[in-house]
Amino acid sequence: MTALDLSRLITAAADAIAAHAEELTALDQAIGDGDHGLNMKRGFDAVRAEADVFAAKPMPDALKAIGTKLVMTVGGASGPLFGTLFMALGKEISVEPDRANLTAAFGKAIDAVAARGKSQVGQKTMLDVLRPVHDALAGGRTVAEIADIADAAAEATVQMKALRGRASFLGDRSIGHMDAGARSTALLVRTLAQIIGGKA
Amino acid sequence: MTALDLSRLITAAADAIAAHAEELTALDQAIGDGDHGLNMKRGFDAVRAEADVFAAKPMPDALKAIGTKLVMTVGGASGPLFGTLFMALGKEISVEPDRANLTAAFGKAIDAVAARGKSQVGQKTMLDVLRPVHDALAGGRTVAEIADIADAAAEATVQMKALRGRASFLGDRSIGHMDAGARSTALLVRTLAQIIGGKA
Amino acid sequence: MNVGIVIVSHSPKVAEGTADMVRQMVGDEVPLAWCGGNPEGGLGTSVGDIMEAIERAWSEAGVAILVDLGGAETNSEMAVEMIGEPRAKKIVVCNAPIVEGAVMAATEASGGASLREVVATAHELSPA
Amino acid sequence: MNVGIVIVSHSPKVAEGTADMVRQMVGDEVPLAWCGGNPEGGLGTSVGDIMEAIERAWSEAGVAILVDLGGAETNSEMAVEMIGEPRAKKIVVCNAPIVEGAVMAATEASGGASLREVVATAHELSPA
Ligand SMILES: Nc1ncnc2c1ncn2[C@@H]1O[C@H](COP(=O)(O)OP(=O)(O)O)[C@@H](O)[C@H]1O
Ligand SMILES: Nc1ncnc2c1ncn2[C@@H]1O[C@H](COP(=O)(O)OP(=O)(O)O)[C@@H](O)[C@H]1O
Ligand SMILES: [Mg+2]
Ligand SMILES: [Mg+2]
Ligand SMILES: [Mg+2]
Ligand SMILES: [Mg+2]
Repeated sequence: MTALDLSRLITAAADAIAAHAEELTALDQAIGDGDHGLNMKRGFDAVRAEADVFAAKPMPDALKAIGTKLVMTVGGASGPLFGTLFMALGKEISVEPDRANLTAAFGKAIDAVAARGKSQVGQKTMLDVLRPVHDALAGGRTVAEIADIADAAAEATVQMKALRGRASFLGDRSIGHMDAGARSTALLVRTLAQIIGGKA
Repeated sequence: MTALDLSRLITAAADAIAAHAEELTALDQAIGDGDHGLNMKRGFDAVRAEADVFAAKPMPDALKAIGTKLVMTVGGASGPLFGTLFMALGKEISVEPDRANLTAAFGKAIDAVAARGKSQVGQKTMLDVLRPVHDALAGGRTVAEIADIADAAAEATVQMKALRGRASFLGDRSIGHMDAGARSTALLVRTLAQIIGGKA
Repeated sequence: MNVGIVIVSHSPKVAEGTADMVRQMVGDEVPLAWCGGNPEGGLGTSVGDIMEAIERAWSEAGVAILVDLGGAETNSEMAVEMIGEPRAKKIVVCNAPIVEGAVMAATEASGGASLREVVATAHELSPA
Repeated sequence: MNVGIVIVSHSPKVAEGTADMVRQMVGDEVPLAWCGGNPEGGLGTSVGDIMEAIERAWSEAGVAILVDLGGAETNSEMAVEMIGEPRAKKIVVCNAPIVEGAVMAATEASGGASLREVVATAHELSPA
């Protein structure tokens, strides 16, 4: 992946988050504190502002630096979680990753997120999108399929009861609403898939 | 007791508290938050400011009104505790109390303080002075003896371990310091004893 | 009508900041009031201020009071007693941490829970 | 040297007011720092601010961090990890209510207790 590609990916991701910030905030308002859109926008805007700096680095270092930037800027629980995802991905990924390496690194990065959040699949969090995406990646699905799988996984959080994060304070009343972090994860997956798919 | 007497008692009590405010605060600083002198002074200054109003009322009403004033002005845990003491005393006392009535009313008022504080003798609080004073009153001791008994009882809190109030946060480290509320109680007892004794 | 929440801290900053956090979670769905500081504005609590805060957050469904340390509890219990019946029996001073208890109690109250349920949710945050 | 205390709330008011209450109990006997608010100053927490607060309250005897809700805990744990060894092993994010935990932990620390004892005192305030 060239520096130009990574810079485009960052910009596209930040644009997608900014365009959906209100939707993410509304989701978080229903069963949380209503700041997820703002938090994610703050973080990804900060990453976009230094897109060229990140893109000039080798892939592992770029991902670690992006993760650190998210950690320092997001301001909500999603900050250390998405930050850990990128930092751990950077630690595991090769300089020129192939699909097998990407899949393995992504799996380890998800484990790191679960450890950071003391959480697991089924608790109505971003993990409920991350894991199915990893499985699809491991199962040889196309990027278009993977984007659809991410959306479906986010949709599937609607019926779950939240057991982590602020939504867990609501107990059964968290059922019937989509998890905000699951939605932002699916959004990022589709954005990256579109660019990578368009290029492939 | 005439209106003049009650007014003199109030003034003397407020003067004694004001004169010892720094000592009381220092005791509270060693094993609490260091505001007991300020709290008591605020309350008794407010009572003194309306001494004539209180003194014009029949004894039961006067005591209830003094208690209410303390409750509204002290600002620390000692406010509702001393306030309850006076309010309950007013509820039980006769318009022209003799020693038997005073003793009985005082006993009930101490029970009310214990209920308010969910506390009992031996926990290093004002109760550790109030109870011995009541026993001395019931046992026919002179006012001079009662004042000495109150001082000794306050002194005896030095070796106790605090189980109520902020000093209880210190556990064993509360041992070796006099309880501030016990000291202020003994101070009030001696002040009242001196005036009543001087008159008798 | 939802149960009301009153926040009573020794520090007005703690009380106001906790109310901000509660509002962020439940918006205007729950009657809410706070007070803090002794009658002079220093650290402490004021029975009069507590009585007024209960007034502002009053709900026929009841009011749950969250307090910090000892004196805040004793003064709040005194305030409830001075308010007297019939309202006193609909007011509970919770045995729960002030910040976490207020957020959890308010979240529970926003769902229309009864006073008993709101108080039970707060109490779950304290050691048995 | 006494164990240091760091207070991390979503609300800067809660954090500052809690620090006021701690200072009233223990004076300057305990290294103390607080932070609150997201990087824009709204309700939330900032990993950078937490790292700086740990720096200010640093003690070779260790540092106990008191936090309010979920994000404050996750961000504090992240901050400790970013500070890294050898200091990280002397920093504990307490499972305790923020206001009550800070006052009790600081009171314990002021008596010269070890980090383990300070943390245990705070943890006693939480349901098992
Ligand atoms: N312990 C956790 N494990 C995994 N994901 C979590 C956890 N806590 C929160 N999340 C995710 O973070 C999202 C909330 O992020 P955000 O609103 O930015 O933070 P906050 O909850 O601090 O306001 C949730 O929708 C959920 O997907
Ligand atoms: N639960 C209680 N029962 C009886 N007395 C108590 C109780 N709590 C505190 N006290 C008394 O109150 C005194 C402290 O009063 P003060 O410093 O004015 O209030 P605060 O502790 O709120 O700062 C203690 O020294 C003790 O005598
Ligand atoms: Mg949120
Ligand atoms: Mg938040
Ligand atoms: Mg005091
Ligand atoms: Mg006090």
